[in-house]
Amino acid sequence: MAETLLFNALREAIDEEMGRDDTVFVLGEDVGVYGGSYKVTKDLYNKYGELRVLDTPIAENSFTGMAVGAAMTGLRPIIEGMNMGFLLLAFNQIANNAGMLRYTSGGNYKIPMVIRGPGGVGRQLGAEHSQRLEAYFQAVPGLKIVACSTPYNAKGLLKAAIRDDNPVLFFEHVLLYNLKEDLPNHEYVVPLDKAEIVRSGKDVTILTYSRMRHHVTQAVKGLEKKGIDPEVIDLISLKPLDFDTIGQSIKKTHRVIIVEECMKTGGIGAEIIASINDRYFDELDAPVVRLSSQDIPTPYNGKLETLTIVQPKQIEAAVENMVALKV
Amino acid sequence: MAETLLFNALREAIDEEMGRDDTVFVLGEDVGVYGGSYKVTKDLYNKYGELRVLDTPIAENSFTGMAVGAAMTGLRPIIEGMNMGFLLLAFNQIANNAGMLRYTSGGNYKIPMVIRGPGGVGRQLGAEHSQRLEAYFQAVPGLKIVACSTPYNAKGLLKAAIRDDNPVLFFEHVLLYNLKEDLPNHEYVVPLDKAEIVRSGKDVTILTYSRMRHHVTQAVKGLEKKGIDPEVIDLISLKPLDFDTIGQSIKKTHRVIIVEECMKTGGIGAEIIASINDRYFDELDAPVVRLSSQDIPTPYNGKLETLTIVQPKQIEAAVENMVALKV
Amino acid sequence: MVQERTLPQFQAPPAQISPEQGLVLYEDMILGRFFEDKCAEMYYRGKMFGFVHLYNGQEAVSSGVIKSLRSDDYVCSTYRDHVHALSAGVPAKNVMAELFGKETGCSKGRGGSMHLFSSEHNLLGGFAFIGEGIPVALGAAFQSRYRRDALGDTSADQVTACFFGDGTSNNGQFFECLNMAALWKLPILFVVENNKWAIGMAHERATSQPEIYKKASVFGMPGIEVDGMDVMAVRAVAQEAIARARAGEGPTLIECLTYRFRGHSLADPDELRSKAEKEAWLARDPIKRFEAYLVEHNLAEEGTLKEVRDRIQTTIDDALTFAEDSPEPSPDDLYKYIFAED
Amino acid sequence: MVQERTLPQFQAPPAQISPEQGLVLYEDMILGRFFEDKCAEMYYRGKMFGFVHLYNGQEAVSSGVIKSLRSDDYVCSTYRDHVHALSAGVPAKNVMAELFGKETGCSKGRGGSMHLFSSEHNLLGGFAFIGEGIPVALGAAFQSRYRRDALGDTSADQVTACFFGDGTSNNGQFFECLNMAALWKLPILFVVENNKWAIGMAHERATSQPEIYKKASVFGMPGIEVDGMDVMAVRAVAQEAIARARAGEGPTLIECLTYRFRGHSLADPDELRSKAEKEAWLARDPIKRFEAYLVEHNLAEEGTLKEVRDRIQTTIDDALTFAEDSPEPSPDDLYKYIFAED
Ligand SMILES: Cc1ncc(C[n+]2csc(CCOP(=O)(O)OP(=O)(O)O)c2C)c(N)n1
Ligand SMILES: Cc1ncc(C[n+]2csc(CCOP(=O)(O)OP(=O)(O)O)c2C)c(N)n1
Ligand SMILES: [Mg+2]
Ligand SMILES: [Mg+2]
Repeated sequence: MAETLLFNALREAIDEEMGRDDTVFVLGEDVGVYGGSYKVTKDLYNKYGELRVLDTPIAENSFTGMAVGAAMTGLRPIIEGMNMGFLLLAFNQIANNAGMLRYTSGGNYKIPMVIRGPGGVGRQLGAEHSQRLEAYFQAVPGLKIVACSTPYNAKGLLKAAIRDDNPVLFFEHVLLYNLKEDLPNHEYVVPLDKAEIVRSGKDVTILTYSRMRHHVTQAVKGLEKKGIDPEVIDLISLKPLDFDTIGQSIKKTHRVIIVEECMKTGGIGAEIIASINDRYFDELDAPVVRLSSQDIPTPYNGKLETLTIVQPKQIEAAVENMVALKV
Repeated sequence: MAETLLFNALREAIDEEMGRDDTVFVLGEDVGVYGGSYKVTKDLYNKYGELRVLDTPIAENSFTGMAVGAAMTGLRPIIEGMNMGFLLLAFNQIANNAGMLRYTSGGNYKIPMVIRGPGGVGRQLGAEHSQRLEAYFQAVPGLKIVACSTPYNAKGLLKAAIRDDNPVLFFEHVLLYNLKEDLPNHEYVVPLDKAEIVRSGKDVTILTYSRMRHHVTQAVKGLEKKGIDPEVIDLISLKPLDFDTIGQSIKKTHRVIIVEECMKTGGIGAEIIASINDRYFDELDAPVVRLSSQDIPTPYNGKLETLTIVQPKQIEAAVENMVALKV
Repeated sequence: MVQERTLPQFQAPPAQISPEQGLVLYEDMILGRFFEDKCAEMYYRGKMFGFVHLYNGQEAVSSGVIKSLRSDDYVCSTYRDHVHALSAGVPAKNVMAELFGKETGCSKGRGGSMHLFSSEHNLLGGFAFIGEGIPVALGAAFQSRYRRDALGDTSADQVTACFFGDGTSNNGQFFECLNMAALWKLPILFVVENNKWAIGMAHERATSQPEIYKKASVFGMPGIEVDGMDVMAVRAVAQEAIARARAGEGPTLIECLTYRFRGHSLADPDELRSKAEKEAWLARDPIKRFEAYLVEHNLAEEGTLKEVRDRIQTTIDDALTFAEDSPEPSPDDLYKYIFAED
Repeated sequence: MVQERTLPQFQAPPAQISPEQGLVLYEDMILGRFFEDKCAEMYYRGKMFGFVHLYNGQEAVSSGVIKSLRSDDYVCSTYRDHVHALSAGVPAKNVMAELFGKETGCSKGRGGSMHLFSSEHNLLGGFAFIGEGIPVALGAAFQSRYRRDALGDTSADQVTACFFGDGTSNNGQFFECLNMAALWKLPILFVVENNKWAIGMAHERATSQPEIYKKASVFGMPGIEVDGMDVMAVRAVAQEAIARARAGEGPTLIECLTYRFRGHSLADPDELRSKAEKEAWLARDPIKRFEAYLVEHNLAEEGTLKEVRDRIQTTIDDALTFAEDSPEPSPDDLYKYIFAED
């Protein structure tokens, strides 16, 4: 076991996969000589050379399309979005080509590629650097969308994403890179499509992902003291959603709270509620509660920013409220 | 009253608004000399000249950003997306600048602009020309999203959108341009934020928009014969949703069916169901039924394409089924 | 109408080509022409749907470039892709079947006219959106270099030919990719088919500098202007660029001055191009011109050429029968091909 | 390190500038420098957050260009925008307050360092994403032409100055906008601040042709290279370009060779740039150089310059006090400014 920071866990995943399969390569802005803005590719340039750790010009749309072409012809690119928000400039390549080309080509090509990097609301980074693209991309067919949240799952999921033969949007969170955890010394892979039960419980199901998992964990401490026993599920896979795990939990608790960092309108939570409505309407004892970020561009001011995203206290209150209504 | 084709109704709206306010101008590919791919700007080039009906190079991201800059400095641009799908290339300008800039600038600038053009699934146009961008854009803060469906509302809504001081994404449907309707001779404007009650009824609320309104209308004919009395609401405003109108209907019928052309995952219907869950959970007698397109890129083959989008028969069956369960 | 650009002169010495090679080119151009004529017929008879963009008039470009490639090289096209696919070796019957949306189509009926693909023939697409194929082609070219220089596979000397139009050369992806291709010396040909129009937009109204080949200069890349109505000229230029690319000397931008003999798509009323302009270019029909060249230089006799035309007519007729008789995709397969595992 | 480009020589005759104008430039450069130094101090003392990109070293560009504009002209910047905002006339206290996220900030505390706006000063932004400001600037320039030529307002001769970096000149929006600006003869200056680096990416590693000003040529636009460490040189070039733009003669691309004296942002460890390179450029400090010029040509005495520095120091101190004392935005206003009506 070795105590590992999340960014290093990601680095290990990339390093191991590049060692294992020489068609795997990384491209993006400052991934090479600079070692990546958050050091996820540190020193890999020296180890693997300038073609396998390719520093690109600032041309997101074209280097993303280039990765699609490389994937179609047998390589396995990993794109680092220096900040995932910058990939808005590559929306067309991600949606039409990474996402849809396999289908439109009638199966002629597969597109094994990973698009990864930091998303989410950081600390006063301003609106454009505080995006939660999962909401914008979730409707695109053909994409898998994954969000990691701990060093352990970050490493195992990234390895799985690199091995997957499909395009995977892989979200890291700008405020989680320095999380620490003991990681196994042996190799492991975490499946992309399985939600993680963070805490088993019976009173209410809390569905969350990425950084909000940690806000939930904080809230749970307070709730436990009050004798409340929530089940916490980290979705991991934002598309497709793991409704085996989610459904089992709902059948047990009959109450759901979603805690997400994306904006409310058209967010991941919206799709979850709609899917629960489709599948488990009769299991619900109460409306699902949706705790999302405010529907606004993230303000720079620290206090407004804090108000914009869901805080542990709000989660605690929402759970308490829901449980109280049960009685 | 004059019988008017939908594309001409849009043309009249633009012509009238350009006549009324000389800061209004149109830009896009082939809007000028060619008169627009669907003839929505036919002859306006001759009437208003090359600056007010500006033919642009094929550079969606930049001409959209240019429109943002023009709007910030006092003009009122109308962008025609020759096909709305092409605006995926302008996603960054639409989201970060059209949508968010006013907020991020702390109110320094307003951005009165309309982005309009044909969306939706046409007849065997292939995946990329059959997009339903409303799902991709609904989470962007600061945008209004509107879908027109008849010559009457197309004209009145477009006039309202042009007069609105905010960025409006305005969806037309590629298969509705030749709809005919008698339009009033007097000037009129249709509010952007009001859903339209197409048919009053008591048994079930059908929420729909754009071309699916017409599929619903067809289904209703069959339903009426069977003595079923549905309420049909054309959402018109996809963001924000008009929950006054929707809510009143739910309180009356207690049953909701959504018929949409966008894909199921992360679509408009997902947000509607989530919002109904938030607001009217206790009013529902049954889970909301979501009839959406299949979650796939639109296949070219005509039969598969037909299977991909919701057909009137399916709507009829879903309503019948829902009403039957009531008994 | 603005002043027409003077087409660069090219005198092909007959020794440049063997009779066999001459017939390969001829057959390819005829195949392209007859195929497209059949598409037009089918469309107007209401048997083919969607947006259909024909290539008539531009055949010298597809044949001149693609027939100079090796079969393991890559081709990347646009929505005007039927003829590039044919030149790349995709059988006419599978292209025709695709246009009929059949399971036997090269994209299994899922793609249609603007989305032709064939991994077997290294045809990367069929891209319906302007410019989006350019980065994809760049990726294929990068892949060749990667295999050669990062993986040490000396046989990885494949070249990628990327086709697009004059209108597309105003799009950012064009410039971004010129830069990366030159920076990394990628084995790629950027082939601009300058047919003077982007739907209804005259090239001169869309660009501040109509000579597209010159844009290469500011990326440190050779840019060449060629008479796109002369297959021998295109071939000569392409061969040189391919040799450079294969030798690891990097990309070339080739601007082919050409013309489409039909409207932008079969739905385009084509009202803006002047009669005089159309006639001037029709007079340069690349097929007629090449026929004259072959006969004049004793590379082929008229009888042989007629045989080619007859054979190709049969190919097209067979392709049509094949397409019409082929099955539709099964409704059960609606969800097939979304993921690699399907 | 690759061979340094030779900076173009420029000998400014003293008569080019009056003592008053000289002091305006000097004051503006000092303001920029002192402001940024204060930001660094505040950031390292943990009083300022987010990504903060400083402008030290590049002052001659902002002052040389923006101080040559009229107050009704437009300025468009990037995330490295503090000094452009100051040159454009946004009071230091409102910029500082913005960096503290206060309600009195020029963007009401909503924007922060990378999103400075001031409609009052025709500052269009503050754009955090690479290249996205270029089209917006183009829109402002289009607007001027529209008012003049479509609406017949002869007073509408405003010019727009658009700033961005070397790294950004590889982005598609740069090229797309050069084309449209030249095509429509828009009154705009594209000012590239080539500081040799895009974060950790050396310019030569990102572009196949490092001389950015040359790229103008293929758009039929004048492109000019200027010593970006010499405010007189920048000013001369800017004045000419502004005059051309104002006269309706179209855009100019100006490449200013310059250098940032600090890391990319205050979070950047700045480990990649060599000591030798940094020293060579520090020796060209545009402020020191301009001081020498002013004194040498008897345009100002050292004492006057010191007075300016003292006065600006006070301005900065006041700005800081103002920023610190200003109120935070009210939580009740969280939803304000989303729509025009709010
Ligand atoms: C991103 C995008 N924008 C616009 C279009 C619509 N469109 C299709 S073809 C075309 C003109 C292209 O002209 P050119 O590049 O010269 O190629 P040509 O059709 O002449 O072969 C346009 C604007 C598109 N398909 N994709
Ligand atoms: C679209 C986009 N991609 C990437 C970034 C991250 N980024 C911020 S600054 C920068 C380098 C820009 O370099 P240059 O244009 O030379 O300007 P400089 O910072 O040197 O002033 C990068 C890559 C961004 N902000 N936006
Ligand atoms: Mg063309
Ligand atoms: Mg730079």
